[in-house]
Amino acid sequence: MQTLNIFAAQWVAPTIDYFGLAPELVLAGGLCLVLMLDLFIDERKKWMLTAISSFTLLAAMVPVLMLALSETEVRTMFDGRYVVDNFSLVMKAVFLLAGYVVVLLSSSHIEQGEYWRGEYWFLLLTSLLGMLMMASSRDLVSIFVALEFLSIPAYMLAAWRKRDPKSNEAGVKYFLLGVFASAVMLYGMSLMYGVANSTLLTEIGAKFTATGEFSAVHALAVVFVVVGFAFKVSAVPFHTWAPDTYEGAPTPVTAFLSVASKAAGFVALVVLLYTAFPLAQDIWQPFIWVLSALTMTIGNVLALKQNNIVRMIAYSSISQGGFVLMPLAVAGLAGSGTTALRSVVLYMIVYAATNLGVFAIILAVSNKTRSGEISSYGGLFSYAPTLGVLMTLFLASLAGIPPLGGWIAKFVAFQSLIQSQSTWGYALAVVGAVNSVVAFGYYGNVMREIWMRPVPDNDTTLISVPGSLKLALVITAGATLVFGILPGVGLHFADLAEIAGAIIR
Amino acid sequence: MNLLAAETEVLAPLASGWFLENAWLIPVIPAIAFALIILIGKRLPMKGSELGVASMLASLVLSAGAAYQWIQRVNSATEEQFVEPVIRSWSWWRSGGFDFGIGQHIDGLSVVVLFVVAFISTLVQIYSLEYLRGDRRYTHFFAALTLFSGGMLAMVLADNMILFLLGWEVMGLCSFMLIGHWWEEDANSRAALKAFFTVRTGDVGLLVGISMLYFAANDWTQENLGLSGFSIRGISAWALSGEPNSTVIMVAAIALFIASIGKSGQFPLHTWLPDAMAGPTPVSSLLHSSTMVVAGVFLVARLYPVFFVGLDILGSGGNLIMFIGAITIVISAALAFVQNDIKRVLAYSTVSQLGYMMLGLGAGAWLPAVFHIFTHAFFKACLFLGAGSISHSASHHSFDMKRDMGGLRKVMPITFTTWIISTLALCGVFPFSGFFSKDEIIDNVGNNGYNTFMIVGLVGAFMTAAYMTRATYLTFFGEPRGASAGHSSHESHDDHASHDDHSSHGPHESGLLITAPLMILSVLALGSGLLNATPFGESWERMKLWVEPRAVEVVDSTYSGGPGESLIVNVPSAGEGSSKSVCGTSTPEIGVCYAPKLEHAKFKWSKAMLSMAIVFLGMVVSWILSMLLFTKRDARLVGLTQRVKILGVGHRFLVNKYYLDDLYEKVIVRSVAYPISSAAYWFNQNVLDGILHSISNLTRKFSGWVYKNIDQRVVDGTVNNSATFTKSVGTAAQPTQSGKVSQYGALLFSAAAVAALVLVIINT
Amino acid sequence: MIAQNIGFWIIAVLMVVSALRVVTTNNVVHAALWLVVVLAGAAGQYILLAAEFVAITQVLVYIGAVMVLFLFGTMLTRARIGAESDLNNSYKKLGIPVALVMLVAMGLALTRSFGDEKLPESAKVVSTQEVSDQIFGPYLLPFWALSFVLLAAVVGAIVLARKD
Amino acid sequence: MFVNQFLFLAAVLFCIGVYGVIARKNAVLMLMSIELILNSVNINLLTFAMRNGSTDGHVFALYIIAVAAAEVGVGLGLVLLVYRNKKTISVDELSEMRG
Amino acid sequence: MNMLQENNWLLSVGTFLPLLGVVVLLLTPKASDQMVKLVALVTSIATLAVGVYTAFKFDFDQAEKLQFVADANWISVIKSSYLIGVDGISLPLYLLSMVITLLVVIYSLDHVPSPGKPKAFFSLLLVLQTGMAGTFIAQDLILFFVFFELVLLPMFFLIGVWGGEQRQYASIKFFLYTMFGSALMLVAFLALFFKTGAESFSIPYLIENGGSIAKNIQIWIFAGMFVGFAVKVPMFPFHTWLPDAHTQAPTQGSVILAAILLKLGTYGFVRIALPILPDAAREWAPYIGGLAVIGIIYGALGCLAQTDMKRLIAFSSVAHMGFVMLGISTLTSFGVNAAMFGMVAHGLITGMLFFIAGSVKERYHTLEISKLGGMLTSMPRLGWIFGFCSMASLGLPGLAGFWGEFPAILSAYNPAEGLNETVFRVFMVIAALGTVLAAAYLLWMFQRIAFGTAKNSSSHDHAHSDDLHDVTTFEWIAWTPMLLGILVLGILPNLLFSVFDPAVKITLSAFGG
Repeated sequence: MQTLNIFAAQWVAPTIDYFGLAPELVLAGGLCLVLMLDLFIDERKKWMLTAISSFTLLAAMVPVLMLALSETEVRTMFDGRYVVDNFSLVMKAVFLLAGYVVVLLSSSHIEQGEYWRGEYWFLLLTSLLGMLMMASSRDLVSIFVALEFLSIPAYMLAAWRKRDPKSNEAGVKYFLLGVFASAVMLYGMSLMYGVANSTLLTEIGAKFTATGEFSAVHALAVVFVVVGFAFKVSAVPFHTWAPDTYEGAPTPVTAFLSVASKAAGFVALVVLLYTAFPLAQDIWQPFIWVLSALTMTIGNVLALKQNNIVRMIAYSSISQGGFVLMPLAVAGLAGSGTTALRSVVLYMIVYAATNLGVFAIILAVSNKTRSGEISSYGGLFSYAPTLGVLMTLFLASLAGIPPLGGWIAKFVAFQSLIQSQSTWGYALAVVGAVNSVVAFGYYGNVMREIWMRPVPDNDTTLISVPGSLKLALVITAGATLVFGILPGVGLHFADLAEIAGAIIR
Repeated sequence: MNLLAAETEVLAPLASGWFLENAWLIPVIPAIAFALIILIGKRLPMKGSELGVASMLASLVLSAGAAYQWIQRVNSATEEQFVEPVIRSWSWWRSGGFDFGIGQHIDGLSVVVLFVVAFISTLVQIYSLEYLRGDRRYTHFFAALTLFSGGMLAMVLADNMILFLLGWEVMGLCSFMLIGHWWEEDANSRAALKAFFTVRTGDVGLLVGISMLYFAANDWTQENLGLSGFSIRGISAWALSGEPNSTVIMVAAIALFIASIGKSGQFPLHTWLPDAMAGPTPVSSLLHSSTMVVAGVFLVARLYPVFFVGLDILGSGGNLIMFIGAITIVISAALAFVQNDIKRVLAYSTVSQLGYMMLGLGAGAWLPAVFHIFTHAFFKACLFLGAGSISHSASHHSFDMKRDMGGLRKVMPITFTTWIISTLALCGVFPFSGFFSKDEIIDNVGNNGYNTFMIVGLVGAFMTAAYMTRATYLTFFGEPRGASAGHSSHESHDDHASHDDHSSHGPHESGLLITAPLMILSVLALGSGLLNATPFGESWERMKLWVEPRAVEVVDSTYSGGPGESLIVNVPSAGEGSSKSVCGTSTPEIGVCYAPKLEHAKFKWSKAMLSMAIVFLGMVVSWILSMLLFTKRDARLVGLTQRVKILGVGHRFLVNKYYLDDLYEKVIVRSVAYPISSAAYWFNQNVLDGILHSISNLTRKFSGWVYKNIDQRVVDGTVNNSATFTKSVGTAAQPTQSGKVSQYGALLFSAAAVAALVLVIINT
Repeated sequence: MIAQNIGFWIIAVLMVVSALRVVTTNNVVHAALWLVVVLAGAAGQYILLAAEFVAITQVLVYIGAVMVLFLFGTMLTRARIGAESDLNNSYKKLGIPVALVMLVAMGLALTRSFGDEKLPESAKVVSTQEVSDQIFGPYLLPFWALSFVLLAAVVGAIVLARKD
Repeated sequence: MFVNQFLFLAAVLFCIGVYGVIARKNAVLMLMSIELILNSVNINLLTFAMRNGSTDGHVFALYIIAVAAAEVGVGLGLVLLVYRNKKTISVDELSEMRG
Repeated sequence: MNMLQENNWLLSVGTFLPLLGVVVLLLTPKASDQMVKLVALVTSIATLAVGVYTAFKFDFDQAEKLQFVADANWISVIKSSYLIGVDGISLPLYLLSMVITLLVVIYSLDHVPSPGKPKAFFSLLLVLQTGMAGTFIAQDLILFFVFFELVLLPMFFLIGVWGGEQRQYASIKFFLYTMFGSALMLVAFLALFFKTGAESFSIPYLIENGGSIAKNIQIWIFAGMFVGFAVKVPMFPFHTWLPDAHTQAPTQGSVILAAILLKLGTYGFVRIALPILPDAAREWAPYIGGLAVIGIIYGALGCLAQTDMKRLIAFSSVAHMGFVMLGISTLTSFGVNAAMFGMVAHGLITGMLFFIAGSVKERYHTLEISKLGGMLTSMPRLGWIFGFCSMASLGLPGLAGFWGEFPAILSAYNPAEGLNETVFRVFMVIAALGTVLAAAYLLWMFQRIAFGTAKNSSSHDHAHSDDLHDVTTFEWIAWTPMLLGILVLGILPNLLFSVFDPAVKITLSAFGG
């Protein structure tokens, strides 16, 4: 098909399974609607855009569910360049729900600044559409385009508070480093295309298998491609943008970046590792091992030093990324593939719920304190016990303390590491174990502020939490608890997530 | 329970009886009484003391009954027949195949000590009714006293080492409470702490010893006797079976002996005893006569086979027990010389007498040693109670002989008489009880071939006579001084202020509640020796008949059944060859041996006369010296006219006389007697006690050091440093997060480049 | 082939020199012009590689549109038309080793993998039709996606760049 | 023609671009350096397309060009934004957040 | 291992009832303190009632079998199930946790520590109770781990919010330490899971199959568990969180910490580490024993150096848990029985001592030993209770402490087959010396605090003469059961031993009894 067909003059229209594309189509329709309506509706009615955005996201969930329930397990389009399998459906659901929560988080926030609301929703939905595309892309070109699709709106959203130099800085840094990373990744992809003579992941996988031995170019290609996504998941040392961007960007955008964007990076990474070069494990396993260990450690030790809550959460999410990467470091070993995938997916699900919850609290609290300092959380428990307890729950979940969601995610990650029964796996597990302790250092520090420190300036005016934030809190807290107490729920979805055509198991 | 009963009946049925079978009630009654006193004592008309006295009386009755029935039992046996102890045991708890029993082991030894303990305790409690009347912790006192006796009784009839340990420790606890009874004063609480702690140090030996014996003996005892390795009976039989590894049993015996040393205040752990005099006098009396300190001796007597084999008793050249005993006799007797506190004199005397018991046990004179426990209890209790009586009624709670006593023989006739009787008994004057026991010990030590130790014993006897004479003289003769003379200017020793009314009355005889026990005890001090009056022939040696275990038990080889399954044990070297079996020459081929066969010295009047002479010499010398020293010195204090009256000579002469006195005191006494005693005392206070204190100080300092440097700096420091380290890693990593995009880019590209280079090189 | 080779080497040298000037010149406008040379050179190379449609697109999009954007950017940010001294930062020294390491890594990999492999002698020029068949066949979805990307970029860039 | 002569040209361009983005602090110049990198990628892709005899490389290269245009647009938008707030386009000045 | 499944709802009810109480508590209005206290009290009483009923239904003749076993689907994907049950080892500890919680709640009715917030305080206590009880009934490693960790947060807050001056440092330290241990423990659990064929996390299953793991791997897995449990015990040198946590914790926290939380570690050794990894246990035993006796001596030395009453008691825990670990390290059922008994005894005694320390603090406003004194004159009852507990703590026969201590020492003389006897005998002697030191520090403390005359003059700044009241009613109610327990278990140790013994025997069957 892909070989040069000199006499194939006849163009045949590709068959498109529109049902399979339905979530993307709904979302695309929604975002066009938002963009259009923004032009025509009155300033006072702009709240409708919020409603439409959230409705669009929920509406897009419907086809996702239908596809999940439909009998066709795997839908393949464009010669396998676009695949709707269970993995992509689970991830799409995660993106959509995370997007929905982000909309909830944003809705009250963007009322306050001079936000370009219509464009904000438009870009948010566009980025989400890119993520949906990423979940199904099984081709270098699609992946590249999807990556830019989800990134370019995000670059701009990061800079969305136009008057705030910090926000500008966040956007520029994110943009420049994002471009650097995608340039490196592209170089890698070009080499990959060169050696495999195809952009289709499954064929690349087959070629990488066929040659058996790997030449230096294979190594270079794999490393460069992984670097591109390591940037996206903010793995050390490609993480440098993350703290600055997270701190500077508007808080809901930060929530979006730290959850959805990161998840998208992992989706692509996993897909590439599992279908494109699974057998190049000797190349990427050590690389990811080092990345994972560095990410956890550096993320943690730097988080310990932070005074700003968002920046701390940024480092925290870097280190969490290290935990997600952990099982991938042994994913290529026999028998570890499935559990590693399960672990990554579960971790993303749980992490999304928990981290969004944290941001919901941050938004609620900053409504009152107007400060990002951790010390502004002093005595939160005494005047806003519910927020205090919920924040404690979220932080404890991030720290991996049972019976909250985070623990099962960490547990499964450790499980797949140890399942490999390899020295590297054990070693990384120990590194992870130590890091999970260090992590409590900063999570505990916030808890300490909330519970044990006095209220700064004795300002105990109550915090009014907007309804949308309340809803977001209910969703995230409920998910965090359910995933922890009944881990089977999360694991069920994670287990469903099987990548069609994945070579490693 | 009575494993061998079935088989022994074949020989002759031994008499038993209710009191023997239910002897376990004896400690249980005081224990219950203790609980009752604690719970409801304060609400009773006599503040709970009646419960204590009643329980002790009940125990006494039971003990007496048991003793009576034991005698019957012994009489029902044939001459050579082993008198089966009355053992009853119940399973207390089980764990991991270990069966911890609880039960009674009644044999001659227990019966004697039970009776003594119950008897003395009863008298002491009666005495305390008066002595502590009005004390603010009257009820607590009786509770503790009762539990104390209960503990001792439990220990005495314990059938296994765990129960034994329990009684032992309960006593330790009660001694802490009793010695520290007036804990408001720092010295008292310190003394209590010291007593408990010193004894507890020795207890390590007990723990270790019990553990070792258990594991060494358990297999053997389970297999052959169906008893646990804690069982005293089992351990005894095992020790004599020839089975034990000689090192194990030696180490175990030494370990146990360390416990004895601590408990019985033997050298070098005796320093707690004099300090323990801080407690109320009845406590001292009980502590030093029949309980607590006797426990150590009792331990040795109880597990005699273990010590016999482990320390090679009867071996040539002496053994650890004898050495310790002998050293203790001399050292503590010497210390008794330089004490001014009457109770301290008695305390050192007790230590010294315990040394005799140890010496006897170590030298194979088991029966005389046990007998000495018996007699010593009476006269020493009497002496202590006498001292208490003096302080209570005459010296305004002072025990200082030099300052507050003197010439009391007239005002306190009963106390004086009983004191004299007991003193004579203590000194071992014929026909007082001490003679029959102490002399027996010395005699047997010599008889068993330890002539050096016999001489030590005699020296001890001389010293005993001497210091007791000194004490007697100071207390009852001469002129009244200080409080006894009616002066009450000095500070009261025991500040239980409710007694202050006595001071107005001056010295007087104590009330009946105090004197009655004294009298009873003095009668026994006089007469109890007759129970084993060797000089009068075999038929007088009742104690030997009743108490001394017969060496061997004959086992019918046809016996089978019972949990022990096989009781057929080959006793090694039984009567074969020239080597002397521990079970004696008449050991049959098959059997279990529970006690070593011991020889008894033939009584010889010549030897007795020799020791008597020594005792008298000691008394006389001491008397003269005391007269010269204390009366004269004292006269100087009273005033000129009085001196003239007494001596009827001129002033200059008197002055010269004083020179002589000084000469006497300074040159003769101080250069001869004092240096030795003082040196001993100095050694005692500075070296032994000093070691003890410095050990405790050192431990404290060391622990402080460990805490500061090891725990806080190293161990905790590691923890805190790891936190600091983590943070400093963060600090080190922070520059990478400079905020400069170019630097971020450089990092990104360089990381990619390095990773690529490494992996490219590796993968080609 | 020789002619092509000569062409390649001339263009290649030109491109490398121009690229070096892009990253070293002290004048922003000069840099943009040097970049034009590089981009044009690249277009030439594409032709050598039988990719005429890409080459044309390169000229149209890059030299035509992107360069204009750059120049506008330069103007709008009121950069001096002339030499500036502070275009480089303190990490300049870091750049050389990083670039060299990267070059070594790439060079090693390329040498080892492709060695002296030659391009096919008789490569047919890829026609625009073939490219468009591919774009509207299997690569249709990314094409749609690109339209959203461009739309988003336009909308976002306008919002960000406009004064308000 | 050797495959490597094109690939090496691309590699050199790539590295020059890398040097450029590290050494430059003017945002516009950084963007230009990025274009160098992207062009090197395109050379690579087309080289391989010729070597492998496929057209996928061409498509890929076209998409890259399109995306690059979008990126430059966004990038210049951001540069203008920064310039408006800070009156400079030196990215070194953008280091308010660090550590 | 066969299991009895009747009444399998009992344990779940007993464990999760407190959580129901928490829910009710959360719904009660914040202002009504009385209501909050009532709910907490009722919940803990009801929990204990369920516990007592469980004990009543427990078949003591088959104490070696798991009873009331419930096995429900939980995380089937990772083959972990909700498998719970009790046997002779866990039942007493399970009940102990309920009793202690109830007593603590009773005590707290009158003593909610500063800064108040009874609602949060009681909620945390009840959550803690669920975690503790759950740990003892869990028969699945993952479930065990979840419960094991569940106690962390409540305790963290109890210390951190209601604690003393250094509470924040102490609470973080406590948390980090424990987490460090449990993280490694989790790794060990997972390794165990895979090395036994990745079939199940159920403890009975692992006991059957764990022995077949190669020895050198066992040793590593054991190492992970060792760190996890040893931190909790705490064993030297992982003990330094303990003095800080205890000193800073509120009375209730200290009591629960001493009485139950420390037992989670030792329980883990007995329940999990030893039976599943017998070969590794044999290799590790001498080191555990060595650390245990170091702990005994070291704890005692630490005590002697203290000037703070509570800190002293805390260090004494290190020493006492040393005895427990010594018993465990012998790998004999006798030693482990002793250890189990020691756990319960230490729980009661040290718990009581912490109660007393709390009351002392409340009355004197200081715990500096040098500033205390004459407690027996000012508060005779409290003083005597203190004396009683000190005596029990130093291992006086006839009181509960002795039966944990002495058999542990005894067992060290004859460790299980394959262990070096000489080494353990040396341990025995050292441990025996430890009893002397125990006597030294406890009596020294008692002497300085209880004896002598009251030193009122030393702390004029607090007009606390009114505070020096004797034991209050709430204190009596809370303390009497513990005091009785100390006494009764001292006199009738078989009450516990008969329950432990069969289960321990089964557990240690891999070591030949």
